[in-house]
Amino acid sequence: MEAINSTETNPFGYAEPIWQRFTHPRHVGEFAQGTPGVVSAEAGSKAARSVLRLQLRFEGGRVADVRFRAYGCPSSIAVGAWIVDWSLGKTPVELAALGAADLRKALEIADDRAHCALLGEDALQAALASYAAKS
Amino acid sequence: MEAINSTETNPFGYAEPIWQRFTHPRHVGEFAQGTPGVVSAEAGSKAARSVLRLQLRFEGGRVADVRFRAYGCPSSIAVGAWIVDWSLGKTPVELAALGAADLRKALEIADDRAHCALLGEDALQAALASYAAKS
Amino acid sequence: MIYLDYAATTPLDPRVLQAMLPHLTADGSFANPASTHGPGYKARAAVERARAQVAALLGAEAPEIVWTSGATESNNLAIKGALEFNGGHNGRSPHIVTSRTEHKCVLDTCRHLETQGVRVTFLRPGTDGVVSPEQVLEALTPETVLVSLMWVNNEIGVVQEVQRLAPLLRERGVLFHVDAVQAAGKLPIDLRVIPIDLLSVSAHKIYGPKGAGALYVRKKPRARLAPQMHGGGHEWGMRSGTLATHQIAGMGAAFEIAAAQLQDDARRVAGLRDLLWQRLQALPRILRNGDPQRAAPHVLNVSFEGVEGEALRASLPDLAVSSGSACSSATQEPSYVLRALGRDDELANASLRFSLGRGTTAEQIEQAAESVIKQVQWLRELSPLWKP
Amino acid sequence: MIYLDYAATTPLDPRVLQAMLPHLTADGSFANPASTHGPGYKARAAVERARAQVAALLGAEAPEIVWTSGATESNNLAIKGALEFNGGHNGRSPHIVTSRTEHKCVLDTCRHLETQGVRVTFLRPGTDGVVSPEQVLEALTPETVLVSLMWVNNEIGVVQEVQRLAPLLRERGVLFHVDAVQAAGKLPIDLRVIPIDLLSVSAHKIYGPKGAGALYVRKKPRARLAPQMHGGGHEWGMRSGTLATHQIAGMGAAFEIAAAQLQDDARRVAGLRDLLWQRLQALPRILRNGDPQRAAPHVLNVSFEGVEGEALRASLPDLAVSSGSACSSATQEPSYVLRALGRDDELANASLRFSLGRGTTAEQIEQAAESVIKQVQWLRELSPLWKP
Ligand SMILES: Cc1ncc(COP(=O)(O)O)c(C=O)c1O
Ligand SMILES: Cc1ncc(COP(=O)(O)O)c(C=O)c1O
Repeated sequence: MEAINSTETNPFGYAEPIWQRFTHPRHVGEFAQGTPGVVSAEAGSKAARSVLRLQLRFEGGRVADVRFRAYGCPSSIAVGAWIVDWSLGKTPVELAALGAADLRKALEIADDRAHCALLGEDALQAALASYAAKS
Repeated sequence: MEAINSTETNPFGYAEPIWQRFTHPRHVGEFAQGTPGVVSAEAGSKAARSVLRLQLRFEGGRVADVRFRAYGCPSSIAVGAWIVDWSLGKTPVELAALGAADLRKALEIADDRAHCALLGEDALQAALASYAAKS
Repeated sequence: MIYLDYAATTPLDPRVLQAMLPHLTADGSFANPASTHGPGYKARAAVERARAQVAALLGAEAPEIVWTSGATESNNLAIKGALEFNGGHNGRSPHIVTSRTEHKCVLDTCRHLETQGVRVTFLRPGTDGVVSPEQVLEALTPETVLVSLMWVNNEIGVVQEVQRLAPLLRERGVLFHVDAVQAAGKLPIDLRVIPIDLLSVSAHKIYGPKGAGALYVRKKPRARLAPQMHGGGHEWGMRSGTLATHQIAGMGAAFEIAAAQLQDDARRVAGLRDLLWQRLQALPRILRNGDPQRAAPHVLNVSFEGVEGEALRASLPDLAVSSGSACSSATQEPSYVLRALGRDDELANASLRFSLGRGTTAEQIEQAAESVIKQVQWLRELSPLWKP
Repeated sequence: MIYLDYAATTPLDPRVLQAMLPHLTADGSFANPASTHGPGYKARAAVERARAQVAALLGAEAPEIVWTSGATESNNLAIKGALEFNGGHNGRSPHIVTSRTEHKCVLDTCRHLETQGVRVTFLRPGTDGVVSPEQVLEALTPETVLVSLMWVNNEIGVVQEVQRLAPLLRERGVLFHVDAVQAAGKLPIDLRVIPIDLLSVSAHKIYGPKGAGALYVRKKPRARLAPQMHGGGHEWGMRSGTLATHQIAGMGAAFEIAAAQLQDDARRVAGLRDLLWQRLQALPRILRNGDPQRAAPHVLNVSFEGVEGEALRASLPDLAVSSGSACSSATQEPSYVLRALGRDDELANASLRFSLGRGTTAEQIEQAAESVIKQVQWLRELSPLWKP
């Protein structure tokens, strides 16, 4: 799905990876209620103007499918989109290795947007905690 | 004699009569030493940056020929040129009637240059006094 | 790219460029208008012609127009100049009345004066964006030297009641400065009948060049100012510095054109603004900012519930619109104007100011509305918080 | 008409106009450089490109360049801004050292500050127009916040010893502001090696647009200023107001061209200036103003004994020259610069400043010399006082 269909390519000067994920996010949405193997987690707050919700569907100890929703600035939306994409096929141990620093590197997130990377780390850690609690 | 030969006509916005007299003064100079019937007079000062010297040559109670020299702004030069021109053929009585107000009117001299008209009046009065003293 | 940011700045009217070009070539009239030679006098004549043109749009006399580098300077000069000249004679702190929804250059000037001991009352407008004349009168004290209010707000387009207020201030002997940057060329202004003392205008909001402005300084009764730019004593000693002939000539042309087209421009642009608002009704939960009954023709400011502001703007890369004024949007803080109207941070941030102008077409409006609707829907869909 | 008033203002270089035009059309880059949308970013890029161009001519870093509406504003900002920020911390009156031959906008700013309690020493240059560094050092007191001296005098073209003075002031911890309006593009300037803190330049003296200027504000060590124009916080908070993209782009182009042509321009123009002086030798009793050993390439100032100044100028309607600066000649008072050099009123008044530029040709110089010789001879002949 192409969310933003523009003839202007990134006039705002966002880092390319952020712009790509923001304009072309995949796996937006959520799984149908009761889908087996799904863990959900949310991080952030409305007051802080960024909320990220991740859903990871595990199958045989690996992420088989993903969904996300995000409310926030383009960087936080891109973080959500990147995480779910990256998660596909990964084991919980592999997922646990991802930190804010990796997100900042992967998406070229600037210092003043470091909180967007933290948001991603928080959401993923929460999902893993939920997975651990379930299994 | 054309003193100022310009393709630009009065770009400074001087009143036309002033510009005309300033750029095309007649009777500049003085009579040869010892010319009979000549009265000379000077008004103004170097410090005040305007000096006007008039020479009127009387013949039969009338001005027969004239000369002037002036140092000063264009208005005071124009005043000198105008007075000598105007004087030609006049009697002392007629000359005596000319005041600064007439000069200002004739040459369209603005308020801030009123002193140039006074300079003219002074010079002419001095010339008449000298004429009176002689005759 | 659809440009809907005419309140931030406008392109030159091609006729304005034609008026500027003769001063931009070596065989043209490029001399310094202060020079006392032929070319200088010619440049001076162009400056004076433009002064008359600017005065004409405002119902002013030419010698009441003082050139500046833009309305930021005009506002600084009006407020600081009036205070410096008129303030603090009785040993008490002089006092200014203004509002919280003024342009940054008025607010920051007033805040600077506060650090110098001036007392400032920043009135809060109603939720409709209007500052009532009664509010202003109540705020006056015996020390009040100046009231500074804008005619039309640049973010929400609300037209303030300066016409009703002006005579009330005149009666009370208080100087009245009006920032008319967004009013000039959009609403009729006649300073022969409205007793405003000082009025700021800018060229680049009405198809003139950026970097050219003026301050109207009333002659009868005479408004007195201390100059803020010292130098050769240009502009009757009120503003020194070499006059930029081409800029001034352009501003004059822009004002003359604005005067000729004012009614037609206003009618057409207001129609397009209404069309845009109508189309946006396809979206639920949107709010129009500023009283629609007191709206200048060219501005429509809308808050969109459920979307984050930066994402909203970033999702519309083909649309040149702004959130807040050009000056404040760089910092990406939520608009202080919308905050002053009582909007919360989130809504204040999730707002777009559409501002329309001579180049705006119905087709552009339809396209813009479509994009905005689509993107707001998309961002809402993306949000984990949105509940339709 | 022969234009020999390049020190008052210059025509645009055609390449400068080409750099401005893209910002002056509706399909061009006309947006507000402060706007955070595509067109805004494009305009901003043009502004930053120009900033680098201006910095390059001065040996500065781009972020050290603050845009202003001209050097009058730059000088006001430098002096008032430095005093407001740095002055009066110890409860004693702060002190400024400047000279009597500065441009009006420096003198008037200093005089204004005097009314605010600042102490100002106005140094008198020697009869050659030069203010010696030793004079400056002697005038310093523990309260001295700022020394403000021009690099090249606009009336007589004398090059001041700012290069020698700068390190001496740096050693003593005194801020140094230089008005380089008549030096930029005429003499090499390298702020990497000369420790000047604040430096004013203007576009329209070097074939850029009128109404565009800049203030160099050193970053290392950092020169601090209080802003004088309050508003949206543009230019790192030092100067608010919408940036005039076309003006700035034009200034950038002018500075880049000046850098490329500096040596050639200077050599050619100095040659023509020398030719003019040589031709004028046909007249007895003329005096050159300002030390010829310290002369900028483009200015020749001559006093003519025995003629009255206004008449002299009026008798040369085909020659655009000035007496004194454009700012002061409107009032037709004898040049305060020449008076400061010790010329009496009469001689100060009977002076012409010939200033030459890129458009000046040898033929024009021959013609100009011929006219001047003829008219001076004529006015001397007309005078009752002249004794050859
Ligand atoms: C209401 C208002 N006042 C003042 C200004 C400042 O004008 P300028 O851009 O000419 O400095 C603007 C625009 O920026 C404005 O919209
Ligand atoms: C030496 C000097 N300083 C300052 C200025 C003022 O510059 P501007 O015309 O850009 O205000 C000028 C010219 O007018 C000048 O020659």
